[in-house]
Amino acid sequence: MKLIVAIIRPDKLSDVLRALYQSEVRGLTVTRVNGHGGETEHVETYRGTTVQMGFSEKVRLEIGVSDEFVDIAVGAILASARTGEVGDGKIFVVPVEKVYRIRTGEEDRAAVTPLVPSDLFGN
Amino acid sequence: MKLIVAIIRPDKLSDVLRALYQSEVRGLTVTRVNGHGGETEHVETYRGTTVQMGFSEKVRLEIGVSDEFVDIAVGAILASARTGEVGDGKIFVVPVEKVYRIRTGEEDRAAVTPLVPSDLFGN
Amino acid sequence: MKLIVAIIRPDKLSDVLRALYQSEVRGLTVTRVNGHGGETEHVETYRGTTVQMGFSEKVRLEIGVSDEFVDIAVGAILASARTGEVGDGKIFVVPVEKVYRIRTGEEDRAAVTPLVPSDLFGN
Amino acid sequence: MPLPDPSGTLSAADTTLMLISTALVVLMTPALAFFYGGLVRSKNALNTMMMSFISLGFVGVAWIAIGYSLAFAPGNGVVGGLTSLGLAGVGLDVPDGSTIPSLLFAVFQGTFVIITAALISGAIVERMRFGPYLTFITLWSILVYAPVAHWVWGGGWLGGDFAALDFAGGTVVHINAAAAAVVAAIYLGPRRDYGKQALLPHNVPFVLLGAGLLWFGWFGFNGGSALAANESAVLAFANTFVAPSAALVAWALLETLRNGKVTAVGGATAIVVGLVAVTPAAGFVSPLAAMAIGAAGSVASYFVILWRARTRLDDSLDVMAAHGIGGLVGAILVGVFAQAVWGGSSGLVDGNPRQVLVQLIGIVATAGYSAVATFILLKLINAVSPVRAAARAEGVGLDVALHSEEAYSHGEGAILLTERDFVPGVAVSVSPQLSSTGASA
Amino acid sequence: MPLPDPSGTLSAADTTLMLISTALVVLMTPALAFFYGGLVRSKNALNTMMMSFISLGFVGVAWIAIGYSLAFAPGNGVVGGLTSLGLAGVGLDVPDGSTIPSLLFAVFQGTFVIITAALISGAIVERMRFGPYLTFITLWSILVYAPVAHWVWGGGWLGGDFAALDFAGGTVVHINAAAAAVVAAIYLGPRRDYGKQALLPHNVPFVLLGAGLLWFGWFGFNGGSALAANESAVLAFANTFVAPSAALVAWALLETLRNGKVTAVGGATAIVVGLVAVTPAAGFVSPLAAMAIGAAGSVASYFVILWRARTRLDDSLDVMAAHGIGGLVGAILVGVFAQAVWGGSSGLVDGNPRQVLVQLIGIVATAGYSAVATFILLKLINAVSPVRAAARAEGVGLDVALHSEEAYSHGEGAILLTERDFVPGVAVSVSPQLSSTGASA
Amino acid sequence: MPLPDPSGTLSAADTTLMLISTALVVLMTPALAFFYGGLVRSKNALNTMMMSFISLGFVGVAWIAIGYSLAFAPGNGVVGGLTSLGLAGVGLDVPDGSTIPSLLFAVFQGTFVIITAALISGAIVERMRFGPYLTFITLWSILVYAPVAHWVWGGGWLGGDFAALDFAGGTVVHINAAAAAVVAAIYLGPRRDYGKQALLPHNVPFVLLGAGLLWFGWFGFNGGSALAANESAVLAFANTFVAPSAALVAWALLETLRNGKVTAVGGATAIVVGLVAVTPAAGFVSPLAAMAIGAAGSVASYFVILWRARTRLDDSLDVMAAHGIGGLVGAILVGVFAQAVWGGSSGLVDGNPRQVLVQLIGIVATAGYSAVATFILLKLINAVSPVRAAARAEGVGLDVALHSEEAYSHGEGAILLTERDFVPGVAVSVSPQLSSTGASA
Ligand SMILES: Nc1ncnc2c1ncn2[C@@H]1O[C@H](COP(=O)(O)OP(=O)(O)O)[C@@H](O)[C@H]1O
Ligand SMILES: Nc1ncnc2c1ncn2[C@@H]1O[C@H](COP(=O)(O)OP(=O)(O)O)[C@@H](O)[C@H]1O
Ligand SMILES: Nc1ncnc2c1ncn2[C@@H]1O[C@H](COP(=O)(O)OP(=O)(O)O)[C@@H](O)[C@H]1O
Repeated sequence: MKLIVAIIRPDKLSDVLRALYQSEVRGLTVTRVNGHGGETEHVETYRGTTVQMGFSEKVRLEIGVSDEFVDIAVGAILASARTGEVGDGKIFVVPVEKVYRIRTGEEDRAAVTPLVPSDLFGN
Repeated sequence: MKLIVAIIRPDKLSDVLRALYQSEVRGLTVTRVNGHGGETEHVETYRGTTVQMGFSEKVRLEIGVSDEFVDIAVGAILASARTGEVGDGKIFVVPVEKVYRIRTGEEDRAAVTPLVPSDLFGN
Repeated sequence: MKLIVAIIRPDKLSDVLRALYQSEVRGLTVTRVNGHGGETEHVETYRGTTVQMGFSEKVRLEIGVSDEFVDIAVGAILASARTGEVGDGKIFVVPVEKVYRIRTGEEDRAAVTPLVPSDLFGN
Repeated sequence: MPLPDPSGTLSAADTTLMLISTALVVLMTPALAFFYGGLVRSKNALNTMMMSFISLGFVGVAWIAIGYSLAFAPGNGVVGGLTSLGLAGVGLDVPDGSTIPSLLFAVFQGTFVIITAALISGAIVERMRFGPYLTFITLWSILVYAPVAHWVWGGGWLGGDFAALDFAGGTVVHINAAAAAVVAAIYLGPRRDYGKQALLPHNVPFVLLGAGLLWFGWFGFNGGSALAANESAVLAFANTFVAPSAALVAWALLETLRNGKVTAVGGATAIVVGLVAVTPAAGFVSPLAAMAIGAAGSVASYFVILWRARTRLDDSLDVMAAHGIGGLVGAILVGVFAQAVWGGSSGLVDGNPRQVLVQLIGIVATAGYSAVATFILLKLINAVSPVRAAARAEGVGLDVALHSEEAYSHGEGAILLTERDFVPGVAVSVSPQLSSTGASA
Repeated sequence: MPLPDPSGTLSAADTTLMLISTALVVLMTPALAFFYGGLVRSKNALNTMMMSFISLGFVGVAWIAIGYSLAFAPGNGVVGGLTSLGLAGVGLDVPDGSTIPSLLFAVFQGTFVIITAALISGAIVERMRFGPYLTFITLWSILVYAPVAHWVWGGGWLGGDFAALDFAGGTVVHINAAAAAVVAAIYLGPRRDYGKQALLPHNVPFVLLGAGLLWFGWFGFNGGSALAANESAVLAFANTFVAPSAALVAWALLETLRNGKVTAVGGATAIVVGLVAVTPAAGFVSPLAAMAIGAAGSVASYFVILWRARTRLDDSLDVMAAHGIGGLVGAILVGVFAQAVWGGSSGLVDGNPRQVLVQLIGIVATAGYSAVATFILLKLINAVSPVRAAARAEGVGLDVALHSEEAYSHGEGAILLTERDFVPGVAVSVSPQLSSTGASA
Repeated sequence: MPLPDPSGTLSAADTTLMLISTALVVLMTPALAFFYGGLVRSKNALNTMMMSFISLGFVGVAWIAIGYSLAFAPGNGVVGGLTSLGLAGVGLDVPDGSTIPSLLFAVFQGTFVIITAALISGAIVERMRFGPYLTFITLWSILVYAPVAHWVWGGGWLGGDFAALDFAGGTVVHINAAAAAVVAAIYLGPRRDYGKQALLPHNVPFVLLGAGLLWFGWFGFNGGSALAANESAVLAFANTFVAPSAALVAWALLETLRNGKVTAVGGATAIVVGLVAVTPAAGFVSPLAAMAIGAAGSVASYFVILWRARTRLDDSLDVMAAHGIGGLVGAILVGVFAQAVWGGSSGLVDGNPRQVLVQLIGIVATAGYSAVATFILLKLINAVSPVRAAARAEGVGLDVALHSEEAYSHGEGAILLTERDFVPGVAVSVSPQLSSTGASA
């Protein structure tokens, strides 16, 4: 099991979600974050005060996957989040020892394996 | 040392905090996140524009624990965060190589071991 | 490769950024989070309702570094984020299996190695 | 005050005051939307605000269609007649004894019923279905507000010789709304997480904005109730200025004594309570008496709010404590402090203890009728369509569940549906990309 | 209405009404800023708001300097003269036949041109450079608004014997602005992510606040257009109250029928549409007719908005649907419902079908002139300096890109630049710590 | 202006104007709360807003109790008498020579002192304890504002034959408040992170809202200062419209020249500065002169703000630059541009250079007295209870530390305390679950 942590541009989120969906990667969590990297910084002015903004808005994805999905997911993100300009972001692949699905207590693979559609419509 | 990352429902946060407290797990960090999983999506309408909202609000807990507390903490979360409906969330247990308490520089176990109450009242 | 996750006080962020910069650590992602630890809790009152606020505002830093930078970065954070009062926060060092730079597809060390300035000005 | 004989002369100055006052009272309903909307959680902000805004539509139209006639057309002691349905005969003529066109009087009064109906919503936020709410306030404005307005101002039994004093609506507006609010809160039951979770105001600046705009609009509410730019209007304006001032001071001192801290939500509440308390008295009592009334209302409301929060009565935004208790204090104290020299008939301090009794009768009659009628109305509506929102709707928030909107949206993860994608009711199965994710995740 | 002979007598009451009305219309432009500002994404909130606010500066000054003269100084049927440039001769005297000083008339009219110019911005938010926008609305106010105002109100060909009815600006303000808005939206082209991403309102409470304040200010807009505290003003106020009520009801019923849900953005829109529709008719038709006009405008706008959203026409905040269609419905229906007994000349219901034709001519002339002139103006400005923002600016948001500000800022990661650090234009290379990080990261 | 002999006749029109003007000025204090509140960090938003709101309570009550008498009751050249304490003798009679009841005059003036005291807070936000602040502005309103108002308007030495021109309070309100603000900022010292961290406005839309509502309210402030619906009021309204327009244009051009960008915070500031600058001149100068004054104030304030931000003077929201410099420019230029033909006495352009000197004397006397008295007051208050908030309170923010509230709350992690749990002062030790976590974590 791995946790894929990806920092991407907010305006690429839709594209990345679509790419992940097409790669059959299901389930993820996103956070609004601020990133600092090689991006050009901008200056803001509020009356007498001038400040330099060192951060750009980013979105952080966190995706738990079973091992065979790691390369697929990473590939999907790499392909869909790229613009080629500085600031496209990073992907980190972190090892995970255990995963649980809270609803059922299922563990590991079973915890991140998608529901089959019928399960959902049962709800 | 492990880092427990749990994605739960916002309205279960109080219950989870209580359960963790009763399991003597101390110290955690929470983040407001958006999750995408098997939850039913809802449609929003703004004048002529209709959109489908693929995310639900979730809360992300991050809890650094020493190894013997992992099962206790996971158990507490599993028990208290469950509603049985799709969308209850996931728990990831991530290995940690080193932990530091910034205030003292203490490392690892000592860094996540709770203060004794008297320490606090000394402040 | 390691991911350094640090929870610090918001008003220490500027100092920490400066210290990291001086240690030549480049690139990081920050998130606004709420922390619960040994901090004194405060009570809020809204008309008849009295509540106890168990969380304090914190900032979470996430810094991907190559192995030789771990101690440097941790040292910089420890030195610059400390006030000595309860609530200074924690640092977790998490192993990472793989890092990608989305813009170029570069991996691992290359993915977190800073641009040389000329690269930037080329943009 | 039925206004039949069109032989009056228009006073341009009185007309100007009444026109501006009308506009000011219209503003009070959006102001209330912010006062209430800031106090709820963000997931219910729009629903709460719309509970006020929608009154500007449905209750306004109902007033023009029916309510005005029931309140002000000639009738008996209990209710007005049907001769002015659809504002029939209400035009630009100035009735005998008045100085403004009857149409202006009708719309000025229309602004009152709108805010009164909206006030009720504070007791039942975060849990009522919108259609039933809409139906409820519309019917309530016709069946409860109109008759009560008739009793006091339209030639009914409480006005005239009986002479209950209610300058701008302490009884008709505030006690009336508060009685309905309590019944509605009980009938609907508490929010599902009431008493378990902390339900905190999501935007206190909005609460302050609402209080500020309410105060501003209230000058039209009280001042315009003089119906002319005369000494009575001046007194009403002055008292609308000093009473909330005194209420704010009293509240701040109380909070300081008890907690050592003055709160913003408390301050905003104090302003509203001071305004409520002075409403029935505005044109009848001296400024010092108005300050006393404001301060007394403030103290009374303060303790009732504290008490209420410890009960199972989820009068969520304390309509009863603010408008009921504030209105009660004002309606009784106007019977105490009214002085002929300030334009009122004589109250207790002028040697007329009977007036206090008259006031009490007015209060009891209004509150009683409003409570009973509200209960029956809700029961009837509930029989047709449930008034209470489903647990799931309450959980995700009424904005998304009942209005398909969010108050504050970042647009992240929102997938634009084009005409092809969108089949209402089967949303889950149609969106090509992400929604199918949903279906199979 | 050229006002030359200073032999009138000041009416204190009329003057009071007009003073307050002026203040009310001034408030409408900030109100519009919130109505529009809430509807865009937060990264463009300030730019959108400033598109309205800046009109209070540049268009206001242009009106005093030139516009007033072109609109109201004696001229020919097409445009006024230059005798009142810089308000020359416009002072505290009361012109013959009037009851208020000519200066008051001039500033009251000035508040109209400011809001009219600001209305256009709704069609072109989130993508226009600020300098060209500023230039555009300033020139537009002089070259388009002033002549059109002259046609209808300043003694030009549409008023006088021709007698197009436009009480408070259905044609001059709303159709005029909407025609310009459509042309501007087409000329600029859609936002780069229009039709691809969901572009959602970032703050719906602000939209409601804007709608509430607009309604409040509109009482001055319509009521003040009577220019005196008389029956006409009363009717205009009353209709400004009942028409949006009816529009809100109509919209809510439509939404309920079609989606089962009443939306807050819809409700706010309905209020504005009702106000727009009644504007040309306010002082000419009965309250029931005003309600019909409000409801008709609401229904028409509703369907046009639905249709527009499916096209490639990125009239982003639906200026055309709200102000164009609303204004159209009002301008035609005033020709239908105007009645001599309510103060208008006779319309269709009074047996004068010609009036509808007259109205149509007024609409076509205004929309046509405005559209053509807007196109030429934008073309000229674009030749000097591009009107469209760069892709990168659109991406990061116009607030940061064009104003160096953020609407909501946490201050995290903001490095204070002291005088030494700061060399404008070379920002990247100077900040001692973090910015150099930027340079080498 | 002491108003003794009750033989005047009430003018309904004048009364209407003054009533509405009073309501408008009341609105200015909430407006200021938003202007200031948007400019601070969110952790201090409520405290900053409450610094304005609380003035509506304490300063209002102090004015009724004492201030009015010290300002307007017959006295000597320096201060009024004590005959009108508690508004004694101030009722609905119309004094000889006036056309409005003396009570109306008293409350209209009361709205002025409230906003003046609140203005000071802008210099000392984010670091002052609330109790001492409250005490300070209350005493200041009695001991500083009332005498100064007496000097200029109440029959004191600056008015009458000496004839300093101050139409609506350039000196009494703005210079007075700004002098106090500077002294208070110096006395309290800068915020602990001033000059180290970037302290950014947390909600610029609120700043714009505040500016918009301030402009609206200011029509009552300046227009109402004519005390009658006459030519003077018309001129004051017109100038209140054109001066901020010109100020906004001047500021936007300056910003464009210097940075190529027009900012929203700058625009909002320009509006306020234009309003301040025209305040002393509103009823005395031509509209073109008013525009010149607005623009001049704008330019002067712009550069002073730039300069101030580089100093250690933490006049946090630039009260000195906006109100001091704006007021100074206006107070001097009214001495230049006042013309008898526009209703003022003659200024420099009318051949009376002495007037400029008179203006300067008024400015120096007011600023000097205000500065010294403010210093003494703060020193005395500080001796009783420290005026400066603790470092820890400044760190977590004054909203939580001093008011136990948050402006924007999500409710996460908030544990509801029931009566049993809650022992004030020992909070840490009582909550059964989470708080004990706190105690032992
Ligand atoms: N070492 C790092 N650790 C964590 N996040 C990083 C790191 N480096 C970059 N980021 C994140 O990635 C974003 C883009 O990175 P940057 O280095 O500017 O671009 P690029 O990857 O195109 O060279 C940053 O804004 C930041 O959020
Ligand atoms: N693979 C995953 N990686 C990260 N977060 C996930 C993953 N799957 C689900 N989540 C998070 O858990 C939440 C609930 O998951 P979901 O699969 O819908 O429910 P359930 O666990 O009940 O089947 C999601 O909203 C998302 O935040
Ligand atoms: N075990 C933990 N796991 C994750 N975050 C923690 C943990 N313990 C503390 N934190 C974070 O660190 C912050 C400060 O911790 P705390 O224990 O109060 O202070 P100190 O480290 O000074 O003893 C908390 O607010 C929380 O955000």
